[in-house]
Amino acid sequence: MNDLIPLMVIIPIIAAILLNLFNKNNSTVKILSFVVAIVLPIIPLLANYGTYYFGGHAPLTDYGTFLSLFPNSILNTLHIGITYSYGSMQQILIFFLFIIAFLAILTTIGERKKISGTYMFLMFMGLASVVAMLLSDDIFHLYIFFEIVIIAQVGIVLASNHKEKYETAMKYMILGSIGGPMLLTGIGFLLALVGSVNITDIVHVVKNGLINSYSPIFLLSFGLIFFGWLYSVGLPPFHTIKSDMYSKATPSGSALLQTLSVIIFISIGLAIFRIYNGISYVGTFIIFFSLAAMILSISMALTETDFRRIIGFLAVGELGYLGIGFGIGTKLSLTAALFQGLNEIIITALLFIGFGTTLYLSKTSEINKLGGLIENNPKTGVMVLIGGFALAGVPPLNGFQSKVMLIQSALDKGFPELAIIMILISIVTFMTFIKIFHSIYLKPKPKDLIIEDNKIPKSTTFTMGVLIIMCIVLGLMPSLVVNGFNAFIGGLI
Amino acid sequence: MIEYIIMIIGILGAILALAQRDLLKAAILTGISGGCIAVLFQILLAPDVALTQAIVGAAIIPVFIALAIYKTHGVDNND
Amino acid sequence: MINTQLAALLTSGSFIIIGLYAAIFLDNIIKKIIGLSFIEEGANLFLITLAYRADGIVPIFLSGMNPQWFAENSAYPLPQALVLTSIVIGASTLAVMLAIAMVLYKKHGSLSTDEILGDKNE
Amino acid sequence: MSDTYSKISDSVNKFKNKLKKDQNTGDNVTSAMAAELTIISTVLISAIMLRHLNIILTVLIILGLGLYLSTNTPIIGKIRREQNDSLDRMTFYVILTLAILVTTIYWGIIN
Repeated sequence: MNDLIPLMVIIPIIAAILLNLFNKNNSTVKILSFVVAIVLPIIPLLANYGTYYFGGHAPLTDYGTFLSLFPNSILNTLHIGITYSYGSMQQILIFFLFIIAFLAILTTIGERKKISGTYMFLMFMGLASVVAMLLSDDIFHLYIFFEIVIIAQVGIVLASNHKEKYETAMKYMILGSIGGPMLLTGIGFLLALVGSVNITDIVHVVKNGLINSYSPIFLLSFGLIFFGWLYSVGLPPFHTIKSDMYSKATPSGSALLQTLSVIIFISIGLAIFRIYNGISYVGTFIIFFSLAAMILSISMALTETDFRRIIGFLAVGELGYLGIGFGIGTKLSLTAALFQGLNEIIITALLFIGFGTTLYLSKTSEINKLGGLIENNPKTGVMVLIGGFALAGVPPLNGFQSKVMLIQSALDKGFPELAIIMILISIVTFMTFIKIFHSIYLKPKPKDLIIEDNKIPKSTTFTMGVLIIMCIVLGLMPSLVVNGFNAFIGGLI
Repeated sequence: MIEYIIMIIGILGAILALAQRDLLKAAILTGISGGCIAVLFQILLAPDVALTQAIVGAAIIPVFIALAIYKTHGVDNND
Repeated sequence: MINTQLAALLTSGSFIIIGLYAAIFLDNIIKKIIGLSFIEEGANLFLITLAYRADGIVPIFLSGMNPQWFAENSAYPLPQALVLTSIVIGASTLAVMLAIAMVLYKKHGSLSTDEILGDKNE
Repeated sequence: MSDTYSKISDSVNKFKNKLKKDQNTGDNVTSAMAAELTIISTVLISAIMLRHLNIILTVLIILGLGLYLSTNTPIIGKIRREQNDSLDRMTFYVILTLAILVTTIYWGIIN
């Protein structure tokens, strides 16, 4: 039934507000967040596809009388209210997003005795706004939730116990206050030209050539919306601040942060692709910035010494793969990009939580001071190793499937250079991962390193187990997910 | 004619707000330029937005900034 | 004389430029935040100037009006509804930034960006 | 042949003394050189993609890039310094990208 669709956004928001109310007593916060986190993944499976019109404002075609005023103009398909469109792509991504959020909340509950209600509030608010961005078919809706996610991400970073978290949060907000209004001005220019905020209407107007798609205002709106997208996602020049944010949050917090960024990448990226793929050089801009993201972040990751910063840079570099998929713009490359986005969410969450266990034991994240952790927790060591293989694209796991599809689509489109660079960068990613893995687990233990003997909480090992099972299942049977993406993209192009 | 004066006051208020040494004056000038924008919204045929901007831009934002300055009682000495 | 809409566009452009100038060159963190709030206000003003219609009427649909006449000379209500939320967003972002700035002041004892956000390991 | 050998060895030495300040274990230098090689190779390969615009331009750019990258070898030091976490450097690059984005789009319309 269609009215389950908005529930996916309303339930996390209600849960967030309640959690904020019961901030003080610990047990209600734990129970409430646990129950809501379990219930959430079930909703996308039950809701069936279709669109949901808020306030009952169906498109004008359903109103017979009004049409007599404006016969056969574009107005007859005009969407008045906010519409949520729920297709197969949204179902898959939201289902996996809710599972990752459940696992992140489970790890937070497991690791900390005292859970603050506001931290859970921020996690649920970030989750709800990201789901709303994916569902909504309204470009101003994207801007509002873009701003809410900025504040939620800053809150999640501030909830960790890192020393320099305030400086990073401040820099992120300052750059956000430059990126956000530029996105709003871009939307303003688009609104001035088209007059409607609903993306399907804009695409309808642009496709039918009602506006000259090479007019300065239309192109300027592309430039500004593209700039806002660069900020929200962490492509250069924002990759340093974005990876800094990942490195300052708690391990489960940064696992959720990078999931938010990937989903924002997909929702705004699809909006840009649908509206602007008539212009010839949109693909070149996207490919240029994602290549820069891959090259710069891999070179920074290689020469860092704090492993949380290294995985932060790897996560930002992985977004380059998605960018290339969007930049090429064929049906196969878009499906491959969505599949790569889904895999990246799972793998990077596994790596953040996996390496977070070393932080839990040894309280330091400098790889030069660490070593020899393999003998007191071999299980997590092996799980993190499998995560690294998935990141690099080793065959049985899911990273391999999506990277092969991306390389295939690059070759089909006639860009062999992109295929070579993708292979080269994934080899160097594997080398970076092995460097961190060796210096944390395999290197002989330095004398001054004291490792607390408390065991890693069972919930963390359970989370990593579930993530690895997802990697393997998606690796062996990619068609589970790829057919859904294919059907969605088919409707788009 | 009146709208051009309002616009000039708004822009001058913004420039002066950033050039002030004493930050409290900067907060007040931000309020003035926020209020000018509220009147400008009314001239641009958007009465409800003018109301919100008057409350937020001319009252809430200066109070926030003044509170922050009071808490940090900083004077901008090197600018 | 230039008409109201063009003048309002110029004011919103100058607000954005003043804000960008402050975000780049000013060293005091409170002034940087004030500059950033000017950028937000400039973007809102830009949206409202798009909705303006020279010598039109305020977009309130009274019962007796004929919809055809109303649609032809009322200002466009959609951006005005959007700006309502975006003013509040600007204020809340400013509030969060000021809160972080206060904590940074308590930690570093100074308001200048070089000392607070400066790069230690360089 | 020997001058290329001496060029490689002094670039390795340059790495060594450049990385002198922080703890200079073996893998710091190797990972810095790995990063160096990745940058040079990926930048040159992505420069070939300009062949869709026109061929002569790509040849010139690749020669220029190759020359530039091979002469001042430890480019990784410059790249890391360009991307440290200080706010002014970040805002500079942000405003630079915004300006380039808007101008290239406007330049695209005019001609």
